[in-house]
Amino acid sequence: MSIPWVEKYRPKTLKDLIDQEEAKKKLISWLESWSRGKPTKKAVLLYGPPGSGKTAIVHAAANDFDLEVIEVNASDFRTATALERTIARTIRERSLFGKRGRLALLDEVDGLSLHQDVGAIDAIIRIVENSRIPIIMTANNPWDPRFRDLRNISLLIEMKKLNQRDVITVLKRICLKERIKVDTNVLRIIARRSRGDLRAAINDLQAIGEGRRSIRVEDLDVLIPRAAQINMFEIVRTVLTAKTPEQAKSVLALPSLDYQMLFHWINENLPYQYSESIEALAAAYDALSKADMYFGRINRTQNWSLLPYALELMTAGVAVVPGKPRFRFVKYSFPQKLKMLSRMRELRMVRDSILSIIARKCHVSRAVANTEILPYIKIIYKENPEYGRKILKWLGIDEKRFKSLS
Amino acid sequence: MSEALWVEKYRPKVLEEMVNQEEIVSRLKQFVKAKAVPHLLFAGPPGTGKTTAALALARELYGERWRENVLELNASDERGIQTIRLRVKDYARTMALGDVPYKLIILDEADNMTSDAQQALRRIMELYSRTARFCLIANYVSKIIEPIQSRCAIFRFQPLEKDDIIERLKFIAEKEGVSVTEDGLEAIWEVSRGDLRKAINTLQAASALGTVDSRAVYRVVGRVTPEEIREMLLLALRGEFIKARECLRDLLISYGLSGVDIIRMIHSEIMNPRTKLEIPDEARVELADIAGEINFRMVEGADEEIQLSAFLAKIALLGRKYRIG
Amino acid sequence: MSEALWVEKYRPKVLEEMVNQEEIVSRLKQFVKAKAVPHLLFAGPPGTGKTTAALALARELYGERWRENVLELNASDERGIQTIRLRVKDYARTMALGDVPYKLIILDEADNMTSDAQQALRRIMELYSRTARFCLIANYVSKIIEPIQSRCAIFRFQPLEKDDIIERLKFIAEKEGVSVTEDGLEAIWEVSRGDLRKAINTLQAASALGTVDSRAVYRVVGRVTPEEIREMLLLALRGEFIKARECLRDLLISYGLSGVDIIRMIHSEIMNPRTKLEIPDEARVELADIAGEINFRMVEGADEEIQLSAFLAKIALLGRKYRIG
Amino acid sequence: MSEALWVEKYRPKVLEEMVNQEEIVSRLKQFVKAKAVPHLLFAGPPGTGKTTAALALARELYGERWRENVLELNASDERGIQTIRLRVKDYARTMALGDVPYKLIILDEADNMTSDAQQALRRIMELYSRTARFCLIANYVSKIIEPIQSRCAIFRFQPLEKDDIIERLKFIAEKEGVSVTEDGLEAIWEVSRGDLRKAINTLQAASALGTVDSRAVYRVVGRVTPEEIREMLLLALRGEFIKARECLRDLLISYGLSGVDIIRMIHSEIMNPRTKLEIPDEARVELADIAGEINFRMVEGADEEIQLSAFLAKIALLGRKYRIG
Amino acid sequence: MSEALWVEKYRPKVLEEMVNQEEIVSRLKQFVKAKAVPHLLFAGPPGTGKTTAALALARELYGERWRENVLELNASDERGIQTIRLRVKDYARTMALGDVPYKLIILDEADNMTSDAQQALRRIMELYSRTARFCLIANYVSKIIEPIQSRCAIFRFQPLEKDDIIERLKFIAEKEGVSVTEDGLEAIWEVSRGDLRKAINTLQAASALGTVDSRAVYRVVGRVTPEEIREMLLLALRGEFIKARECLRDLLISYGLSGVDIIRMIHSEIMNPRTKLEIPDEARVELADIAGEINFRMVEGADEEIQLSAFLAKIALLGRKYRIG
Repeated sequence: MSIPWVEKYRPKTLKDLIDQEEAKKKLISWLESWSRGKPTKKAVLLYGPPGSGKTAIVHAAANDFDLEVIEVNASDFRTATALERTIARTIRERSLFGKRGRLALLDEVDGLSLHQDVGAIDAIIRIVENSRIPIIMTANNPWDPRFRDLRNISLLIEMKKLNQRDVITVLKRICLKERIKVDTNVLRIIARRSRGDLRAAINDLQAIGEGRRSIRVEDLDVLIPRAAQINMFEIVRTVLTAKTPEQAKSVLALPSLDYQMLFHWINENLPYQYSESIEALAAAYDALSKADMYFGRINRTQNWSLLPYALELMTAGVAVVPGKPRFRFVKYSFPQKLKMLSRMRELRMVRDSILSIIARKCHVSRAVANTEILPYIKIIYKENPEYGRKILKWLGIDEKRFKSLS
Repeated sequence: MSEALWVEKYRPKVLEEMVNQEEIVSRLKQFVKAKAVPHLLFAGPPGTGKTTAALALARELYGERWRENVLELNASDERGIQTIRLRVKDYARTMALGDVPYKLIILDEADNMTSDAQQALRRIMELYSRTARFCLIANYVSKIIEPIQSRCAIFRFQPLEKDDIIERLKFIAEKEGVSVTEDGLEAIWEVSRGDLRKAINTLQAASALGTVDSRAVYRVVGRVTPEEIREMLLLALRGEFIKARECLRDLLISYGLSGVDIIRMIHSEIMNPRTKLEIPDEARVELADIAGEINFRMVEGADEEIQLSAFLAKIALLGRKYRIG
Repeated sequence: MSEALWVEKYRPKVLEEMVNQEEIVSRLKQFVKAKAVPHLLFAGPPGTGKTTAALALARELYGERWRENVLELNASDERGIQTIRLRVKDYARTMALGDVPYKLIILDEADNMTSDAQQALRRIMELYSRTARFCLIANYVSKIIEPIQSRCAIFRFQPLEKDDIIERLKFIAEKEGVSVTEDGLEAIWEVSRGDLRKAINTLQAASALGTVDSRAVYRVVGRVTPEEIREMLLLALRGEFIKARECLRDLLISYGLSGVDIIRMIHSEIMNPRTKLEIPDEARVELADIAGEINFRMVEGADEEIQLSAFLAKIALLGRKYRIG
Repeated sequence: MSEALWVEKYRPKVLEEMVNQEEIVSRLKQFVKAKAVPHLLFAGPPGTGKTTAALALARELYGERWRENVLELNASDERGIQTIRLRVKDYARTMALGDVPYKLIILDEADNMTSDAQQALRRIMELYSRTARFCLIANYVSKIIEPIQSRCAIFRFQPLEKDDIIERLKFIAEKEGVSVTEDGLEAIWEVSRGDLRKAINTLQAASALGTVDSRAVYRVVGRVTPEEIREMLLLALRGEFIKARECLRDLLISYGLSGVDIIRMIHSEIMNPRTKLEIPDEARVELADIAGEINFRMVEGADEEIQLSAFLAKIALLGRKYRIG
Repeated sequence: MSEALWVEKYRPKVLEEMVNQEEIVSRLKQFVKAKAVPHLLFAGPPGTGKTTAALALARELYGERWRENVLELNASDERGIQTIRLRVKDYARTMALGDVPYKLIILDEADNMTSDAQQALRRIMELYSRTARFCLIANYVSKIIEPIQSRCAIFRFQPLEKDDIIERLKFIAEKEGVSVTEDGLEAIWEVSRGDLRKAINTLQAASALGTVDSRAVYRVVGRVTPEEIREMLLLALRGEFIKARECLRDLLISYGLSGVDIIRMIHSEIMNPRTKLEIPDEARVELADIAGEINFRMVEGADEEIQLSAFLAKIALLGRKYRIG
């Protein structure tokens, strides 16, 4: 009676789990490879945004395969010794409950604490190497450099953000069971605000639906949309086309505005809106550049009293410039930089690994390797690929990785 | 006048009494009625009743036994990852007493918890959802990690309206036998904006000086009145530099302000759209940059006197550039 | 002349004797009379009598037994709140001796505590509120967190007036048999402003050189006389850059000043409304701006020689712009 | 042509073989002979043999077992002094193998450490002085704090003479069966000056194109700097800001260049007498001036892309002023 | 020539021998005579004899047993005040040996201590005032907190005069059998100014190269000759920007100088009243201004090459303005 709906309606089997077909398929075939005794990788790293169903899929699959789940999560101490005591012992023991087998769930590895969970990653790698049972790890963001070794020993399975339609489907199902009359409009708003986070959507539904027989759109007003669900396109337009400092600054009052995100958006779109006046563009960029100096100073000194100045410069400072072009409608775009974040990370990883090899071999730092040695190797490879290949071989650099650099 | 802190003395004990958060109150009452409380995140500016609401909810939910079923942790308690993994987890794990099958764990100022500690909280909220509910209180949602946001219903606490605050102040003043003038109430509103706690604290502090009028209010909060700031700014903008400097010196001394304080006040006065300074918008934006620069220098340890003079000097130069005065 | 430090020797023992803080004194005496002292926060610039007032209050409150009932802590002494917690705990545990039912804990330089430590302090204040009263001493109220402010009666100490300081100095000089000239007193006022402690210390130090005249005063505080500063400024303004540089170098070397010191002196000469430096106000404004910039650069660790040259260079450019000399 | 990078293949293995640093070599050999090596500081411009000398010294000191007794660290790659401390601690804990009673720790780019980190380093040096000797490598002695300098024997490496470099290049070319013309050698000298590493790298890259003549050399040099740098400059000068920014992003992302790298390359593009950039000298000068300002802001700021975009916008203004494109 | 460091070898052993600090010497001798030494604060620029005076005082005070009764600490060495506290405690606990009832603790570079540490030091001084006297050594009095200043007898050490320094150098050179030319002595004076330690060190280093002439002096201090600096400046002023930059690169590379070094030299060339740099005074002024700006940027961590180019660019703009060359 008092179980939260997210628990109450948690999928019991993979069949109940909405969408995520690809993840299901991969997970099933990996678990089946265990039953054949020959898994290619002993661990799965299941990743995806919050509320995409990572933990749910594991429990549902365990249910389907009749496996007992041994779980360690961020609320447990996860130092090397603690892990050794808990998980490492059980992966070698037989099941107590007469089930067919066990599955270890290392939940929330992105919650490993740098200070408290000392040596955890190395311990996990040892555990995976010695394990005789399947191990699944979950994380929101697997691209953190400290997970590099974990990635290498794991099969990566991505849980996608759910689309709005799927979220609405689930919400409708719940309303039916809870006997709540609800307008599809309400569900659509909840689904949109959840940005693919099903758990958040269900929580919102319960928050306004609990004890009610019907829900209206106004009932949603008590809830705060989760971070950054504001329409950035509108916000940027407000800033860039503002006529007074107040108009430009008004966006700062929005609840849960992610100002760092806004900074990227303004940087991205400023040149489009101001393209007609170089003078205005230069002045606006000057303001952005000053704002950035404050951000840098805040980072270094941790003195947050400087934040208001940065925020003002990046809004009012950008909006109120001499020679500002007259308003015209310009199509804005999502910040390239954020879009390319994962590609940048991959590239950087490849580059770093190559530079580390050169740095070690040639006794220089990675930075020097990048500007003083790598360019020559590139020229040689381009002009004389055969010779270039030999040098790469001598260095011990994989040619395919090298080529992906540019 | 009683000795106790008025904010505590007049804190509403039941949801009904809360000042002007009807929507939220009605939602919370339904939870109480159904005895079904989801994980909650109360978000909004200081002094909008978040903690009050959490405590009132607890009282209505558990009645007499509320103390036994509620764990309150606030910023001054240790709330690192250790505490979450040991104390909070242990508490959440054990059975509740009475007819509500779960306990309530209130984490005040949750946005000040380290992200490590927040991480440790995630799975506890799910695994022990039968025996415990969490109520997190935060000023900024964005400082709560996403996975926790996703596990909560997030309630928005709005800053209180002027009328509501003034009405409450009048109520308290009467109870305490304090005389308050109209401009005193105005001034309290001005310095506290939608923050009821600050408003009440200010009232209490100012009442120690006698009748609460605007002078008393600005005095106790150590804040220069907008007029004084404007006067000094105008002197500087008009190039009456030495006079502006003397004026600033007086303000610093008589209000006991530090250099950074005064810079911050001047800055907010400049950017305040209701301020009556007649200067072009571009100049105002430049002033913000100047204030930031000087503030930074002071933070880095530069000499306050010299930097404040430089600040006024820069303002004077601006005045010259835009031909003000 | 006695050997002891005069600031200690002539520190008022009772509230009545305090120099020119009548309002504060009268409020404090009421507390003493009622034997009801709330937590106190004494705020104001250095040398305005805050510590003196705290000690005098203690003496009047406890009489003979004051030493046994007062704990003096210095926030910048005791590293961290842990020590404070322990010492206060130990101290507040035992009962007060005599007829006042609580002890007095004087916490100097409280605004040097981190806000975390202040949060902890606030808990301590609550915990021991039955058996102890706190008297916090700070330069700036604004650096004390709000929850503490609202628990304290706040007293703002103003810098002393010129007449009061000079009168006190004359009194001490007479007692000590020191001869002081009028311009010596002027000079002490000039270098100490409203800071009585500094004024007395300067008097004592200068008296070691014989008669206290302005030369002796500037000598002991290691300060260049205004004339010398003016001369150098004028050279620079007239474009005699290299000469001004040599002049500056001499000042630095013969007075053993640091670059920041000299900037400070130049600044106070520029800002002095009674200065004999005859330059237009516009130029004065720009000078102040420049001084701020150079002061900041030095604080950041830039080379002093180069920066001082740059300072003089900017002054020379200014002189050219305003056609001075 | 061999498969190895020639800089490594022809790196001298013993001190004797080093190119033209006789004085340094003879002093180092004395240390080896006495098996008494003090802490060392090798300073000098890039490509003058500092690292080579350190490695050769290690080989001569420890013979066969040199690898086991030497720890190579690069200050710019290690994450802070803590990591360095840990690695040194781990390493210096065990006894040296062989007949030399201490190990050798080579710390490259030591002048990239902050002075705080250097203070910590100095402590580490003292702590392990029994079991380890440090060989610090730096470009500038003056960026090493004095207490470290005074604990080290300092060796200053001079840039190599033209003849030495050319002789070495000829030797390598012959060994590798590469044909080189006189003007090719001249050109390599011209672009590398006293930097032997750069000279050898250029030789090897040019030889990949066939005969090494001046054309081949300049072709290589032109391509060490990515084409996008020139393109970006021209686009910006023509006012095509958005396209210029595309180029910039490519440089930051695909080339993995840091902001300072990019400014440095822009710089050498502006300064290069042979550049294909057709802009008046005045514009060149102004560009260099702006580059200095932006570089400063980059250091103060947080986001290199923003600062470089601001740079491009300023360049666009400049382009308009000089009517370029 | 002996192997020992000449600064040590020729350090005066008794107060009498000190070079040109008569007034100080006579005051110190009085203390010795009365065996009544107060706490001391020796302040002044480097190389003016502060440490020498402290040691000589110790010798005269304790005679043979001076080593047992003196503790020498270096404030910037010892990690924090804790170490100082411990060492002083250990040391001051035991009784002084001989007929002086207290020990002497010499604390070098006391002005490098944070003000917190100085506060703690002050307590230590009070705590052990019976059994120990402190002699603090500092460059600037103003960086010592007031409470310490007021507990000490302050001695200000002046930089030595040219004649005194040259006389001392001649004396040492003769004793060591070193030949020195007149322009060599001039050059040593030029690079050391009133700093005797630096002067002697330079003499010793230069003597290793043979006869000490100006070339040898500039060589050992790693300083470019004024001619080279002038040449580069003139190229830039004439607008030959690219050539000036080449010239600069040579200086950086062949002398192994850092950017800050170069700026410092340019600065001293600009400021030298006897320079042969023939440019109008107005230009000189602006150069000094620019040098300040660039020096600051470098201190903040900006890239040296880029900043030096920006410097030259600004000089070129200046040259155009004043139509030089």
